[in-house]
Amino acid sequence: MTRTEPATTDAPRPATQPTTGGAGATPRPVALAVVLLLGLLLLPFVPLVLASFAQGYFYPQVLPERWSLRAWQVVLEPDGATWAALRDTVTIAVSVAVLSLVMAVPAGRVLGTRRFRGRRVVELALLTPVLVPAIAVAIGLHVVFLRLGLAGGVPGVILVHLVPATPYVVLLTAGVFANAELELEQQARALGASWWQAQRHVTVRLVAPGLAVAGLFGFLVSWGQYVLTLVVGGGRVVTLPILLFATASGGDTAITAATALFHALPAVVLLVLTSRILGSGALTTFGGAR
Amino acid sequence: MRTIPRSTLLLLVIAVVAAGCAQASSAPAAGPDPTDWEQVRSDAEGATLDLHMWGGSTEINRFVDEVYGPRLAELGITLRRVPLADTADAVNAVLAELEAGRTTDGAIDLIWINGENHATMRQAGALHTGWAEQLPNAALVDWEDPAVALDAGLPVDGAESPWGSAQFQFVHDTTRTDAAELPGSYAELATWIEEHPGRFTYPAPPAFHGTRFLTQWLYELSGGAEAWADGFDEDAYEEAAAELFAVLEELRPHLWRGGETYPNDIADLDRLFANGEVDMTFTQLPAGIGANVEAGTLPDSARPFVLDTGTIGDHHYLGIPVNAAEPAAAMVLADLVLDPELQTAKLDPANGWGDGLAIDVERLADEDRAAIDAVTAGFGDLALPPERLAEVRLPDAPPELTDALDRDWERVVRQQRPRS
Amino acid sequence: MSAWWHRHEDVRTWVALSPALLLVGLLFGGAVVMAGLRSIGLLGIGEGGPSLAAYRQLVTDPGFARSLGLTLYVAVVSTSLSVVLGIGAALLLRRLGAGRRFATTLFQLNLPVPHVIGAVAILALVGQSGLLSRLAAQTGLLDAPAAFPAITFDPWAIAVILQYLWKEVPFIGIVALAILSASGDDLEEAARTLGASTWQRLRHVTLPLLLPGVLSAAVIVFAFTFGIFEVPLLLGPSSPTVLPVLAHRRYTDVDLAARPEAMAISVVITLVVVVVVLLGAAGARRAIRGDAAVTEVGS
Amino acid sequence: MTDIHLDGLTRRFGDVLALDDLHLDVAGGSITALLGPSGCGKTTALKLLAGLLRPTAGRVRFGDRDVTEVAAERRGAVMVFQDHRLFPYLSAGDNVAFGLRMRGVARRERRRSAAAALERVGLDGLAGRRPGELSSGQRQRVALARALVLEPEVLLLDEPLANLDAHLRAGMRELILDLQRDRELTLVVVTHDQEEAVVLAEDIALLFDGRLHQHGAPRTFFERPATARTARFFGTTNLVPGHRSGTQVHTPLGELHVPDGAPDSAPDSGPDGRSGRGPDGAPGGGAVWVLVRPERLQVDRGDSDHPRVTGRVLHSTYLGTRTRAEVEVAGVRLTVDASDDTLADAGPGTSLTLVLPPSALWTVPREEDGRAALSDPAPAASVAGTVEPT
Repeated sequence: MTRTEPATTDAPRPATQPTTGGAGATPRPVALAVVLLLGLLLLPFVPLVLASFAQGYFYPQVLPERWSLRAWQVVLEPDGATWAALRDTVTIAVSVAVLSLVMAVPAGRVLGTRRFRGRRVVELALLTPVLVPAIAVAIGLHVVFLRLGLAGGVPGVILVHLVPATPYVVLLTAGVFANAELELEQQARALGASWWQAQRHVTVRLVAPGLAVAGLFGFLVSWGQYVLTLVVGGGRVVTLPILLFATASGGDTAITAATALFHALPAVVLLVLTSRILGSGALTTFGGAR
Repeated sequence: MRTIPRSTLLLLVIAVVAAGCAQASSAPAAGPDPTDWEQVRSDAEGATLDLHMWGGSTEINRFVDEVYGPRLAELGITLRRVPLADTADAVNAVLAELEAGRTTDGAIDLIWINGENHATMRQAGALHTGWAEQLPNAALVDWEDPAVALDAGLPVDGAESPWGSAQFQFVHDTTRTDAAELPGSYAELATWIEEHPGRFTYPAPPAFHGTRFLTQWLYELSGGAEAWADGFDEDAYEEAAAELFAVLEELRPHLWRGGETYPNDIADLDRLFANGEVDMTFTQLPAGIGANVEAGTLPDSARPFVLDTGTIGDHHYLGIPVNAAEPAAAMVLADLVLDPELQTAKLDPANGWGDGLAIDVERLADEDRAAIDAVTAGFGDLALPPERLAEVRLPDAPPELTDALDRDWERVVRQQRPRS
Repeated sequence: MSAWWHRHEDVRTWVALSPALLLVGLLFGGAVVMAGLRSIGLLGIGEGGPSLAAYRQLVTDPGFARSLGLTLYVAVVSTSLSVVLGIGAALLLRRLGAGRRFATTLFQLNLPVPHVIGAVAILALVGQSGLLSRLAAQTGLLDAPAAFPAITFDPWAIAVILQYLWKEVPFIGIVALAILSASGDDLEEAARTLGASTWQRLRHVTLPLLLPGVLSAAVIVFAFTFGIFEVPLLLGPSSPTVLPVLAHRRYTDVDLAARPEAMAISVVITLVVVVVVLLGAAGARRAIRGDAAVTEVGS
Repeated sequence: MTDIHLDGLTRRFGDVLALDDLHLDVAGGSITALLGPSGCGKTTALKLLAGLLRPTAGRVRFGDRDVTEVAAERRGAVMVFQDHRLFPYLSAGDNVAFGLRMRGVARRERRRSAAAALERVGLDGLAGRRPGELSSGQRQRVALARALVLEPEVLLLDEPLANLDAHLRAGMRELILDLQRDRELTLVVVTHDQEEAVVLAEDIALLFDGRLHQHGAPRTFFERPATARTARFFGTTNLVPGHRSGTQVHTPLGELHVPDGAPDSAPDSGPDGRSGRGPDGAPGGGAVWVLVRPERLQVDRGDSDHPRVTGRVLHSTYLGTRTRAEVEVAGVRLTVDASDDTLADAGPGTSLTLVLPPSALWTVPREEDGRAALSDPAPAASVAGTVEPT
């Protein structure tokens, strides 16, 4: 599939929408509808926050009758399960981001800048693992991983997270290279730079922000992964999603809610930071991080 | 798409072949010998012990980490507790390892296990046998007691060592259901359900509490637990099950959500109960619901009760997979948990758990017995008196029975198809 | 060596692609092939020879048919609603003047949040004793949890669909916003001066422009909603359940004989997704032929 | 034939005043160019005409009809954009037929009209192509056909020649002029290129910094610019500082006789008489620039009785169709062009005598700031803050 890339126009654009009346003018119904929309999307976080600060938060309490920090104390307990899970989750997610980038940079550069026979097939081959459900991959790979001694350990989980992460990072990287003005590399060579110098001083600087987003994407794919970790990790690799599921099966809603929020927060913070740095255009990529 | 590069196909073939070659062929190693306990202790030193256990209860998790962890550390063993959403996941993991030819150095050293999971692993030859009775502390266990020696009717054969005991109890809320109108038998429960439409449900089997709830009902319909004392009888089952599922079908519309859906596990049921969606839930802890009330997952006004016709009491165990990487360390922990001091700590809901004893009080020194009595005295009305529990205790059913119940329930209740 | 290397661009191309392709080929391809082989009784422990018993079992099992039906229903309904609401949300956000950037950031806040969390949150919101039910009780609208519509664990999987919408509407919306901000305003202006009314602009400019990108996004949404395991597990009906949950149930069934069936289900899941992806890719390619050509000629 | 009247048209974007109080009348059936450097407000003006922007103040009238509040789609003015804006998902033919489809014209009729329109712009046979399969020039012509097929009263072209190669530009220009001869439509063209404005338009409105600077026939801008800025924009390179008294101007080159540039002597000033002399073109005495175009300076052959000056050639350049020399006369640098061979021998250091025909001279006011001849007169407003859609 082709992602629609924003067309580049050199024409300066007005700061405001030419089709709307004036700068910053929003019709009231539109503003209300937007507030409603955002309210609905953010609403599910409300019971989580309430429950995480409550003790004995039973129907029909809307606001807790007994506020309590117990759940957060348990979740944030030093040397507790949450921090251990966070450490494992971050270790795995960072490894996945880095490794997938290492594989994605050469492949993405080729896909983004060259036309060759078999390109469509390669693109399709890369897209399929992104889309085929994790449960199918997990079940199929589990026995192979067991035989290779990779099941039940962090390396195996990293490897299996690479299956959905790498193709997406490759496709994103291809977009980054396709949009970068790599002709500047030739310009640098013409100005006397060696191949390595051209890479270092020109190419890297051109693609670095895009690659950072691609890597972040790989990070997020791994961050939320449940089934692959469950099956391949065999329960022994306890990432935050695994911990959250185990906690949810225990029925302590306060701790479940606090764990869920603890798990969601880093991803949301990363998103907001990135949107600050890169502008909202780059964020389409987050769509696949699930 | 028609031209898949031949190289891609080649890669797939390589992948499959590579996986096949890696298959190990060594036979399972014989386990350590617990009669030479010194040797076991020294083998265990420096090990990292992977204990796989249901991890849904923060309190139990914490108890394991904070009570056993330091004690094992003193013995040079690092405890790594692996939380499971379902014990079957671990059973399955061991079986998958064995299927893949991984007969040594497996991921799991010790599993918290009983009932069907025990039966499954035994059937597959996936547990070390013959070690449990040889543990030093095994002397404190009454191995003559069928409730210990038989796990769901299946002889334990030293393949698992008891950790604690439990007994099924119902829980009601005194603000909603008066103690006077509580049912004393399943027959009365059925009436109660009809009179309180939408206020009762049970976890869907094979969830532990759901299966046990139905097993007890089947007992009552088939003339009591004694009917199954000699093992599973196909015809007797057919007769009783026909009656049971007919009753369930009749009651279906009076269940929560019209019997269209059931809670996944006891945690779901507790939540429904706590929020007032249903009027009953269950517990397994002899020390009652003190820990739940403390954590705020059940209301203060909740109280346990049992049926006069009896509820099943059983033990839960620790088992060592045949391919465990650290069987010696596993034995050390299985022995440690039987230590009277630690058994007492586990019984006390103040420590977060409230689990029943696995050891025989008669075999204890006086001071240990006094400590236990002190804990029991402090249960209050959030637990039933031990005598009351003992009075109605029934043995667990043979695994064939629970298997058959699970299978039939799936078919008849869930899929609405006739029992085959 | 070096000269040879520089002369053969095709070799360099494939060498550059090989790490990623090897990974995908070995792991993903391996997974699919393994599942396929084991579904027909090869490579597992079993009665030996290859057999289609697992598939025969599936075909004759009405439970499987119902699961497949439920899974398709959930995926199709979630995808269609996500597309409609996502486009609507994008059109709405686009009309914002001041605060548009802020609103867009809030709009996509859910995107990186893992599905498990979404499921837990939706349950706490729309369960029969969830926050909405409690609000209804506090305001005197309802008097008991049972009076609140049962949309969790329900046969119509409404809570599951709600959870998908919660996550996928922003996804489709962001994709649509990206397309529109690239050329939407310009083309709509052009259409205006050619006499297109508001409605005609939506029908003849905005929607056709969105079609290829949103179609691609919709294929992604379909694949995800068809294949997610954790959300229906936490929110969905237990019988019939969706295929991924059924596959996992069979896979973790203590009866090892159920494993080929689990493999067969996962093969079915893979096939359905691949077919939908291919159809979607073909559709998107048709829809964007002009678009793709722009980049070709332009570059 | 639709006249267009712009009455005090003003548009702000936030703090930026993109178009400031534009008064302009465009005769029905004429071609008017809105000319100016980028950011001058010309495209804003065009979009206000098209109805794609609402004015902050002012009115737009088409004939007697006040269309200020009329939506773009009902205004009857079609705009052709600089960047074509073809619908990428439609073939060329369907692009052309788009407007007809919006009007509910039947498919068969649409096809026929679109084919005819494509033929008119020389693209017969390409109806089936997607925009991506067309060259830039072809796309521009499709965009034009797409507008023409609607037979609009008012056609608005935004930089119609800007993105085209030299040979395509000529063809496109011919096409536009041809269309204009055929139909009686009123054409407004936006351009930043004075040459383009001159060859296309009968009437030019020059905008600087959101304001109308000068309005008139193309000749005026070359021969009778109102200000030094206009002159410079139109490529007049010789600006000689001087002081006027009556018809005499005192310059470093000597006393020159320059007829007073009173409104009546400036041919074809704007219809409303506002801009004949530009905003600061007060007639009478004071500091002035004397303007003379390089091609109007003649090398003295001794057969003229016009004033002459002698200087030293700094250097000369052969430019193919003409030769250009830089000559220093009394401390002033003059540029002179000759299309014949009179400059052929003018090597550096050569002495050269130039004739200044009075008809070639023109004065514009000069602010008393003593700037060097070629420096830019102080702009009327700061350009920096101007934001303008192009």
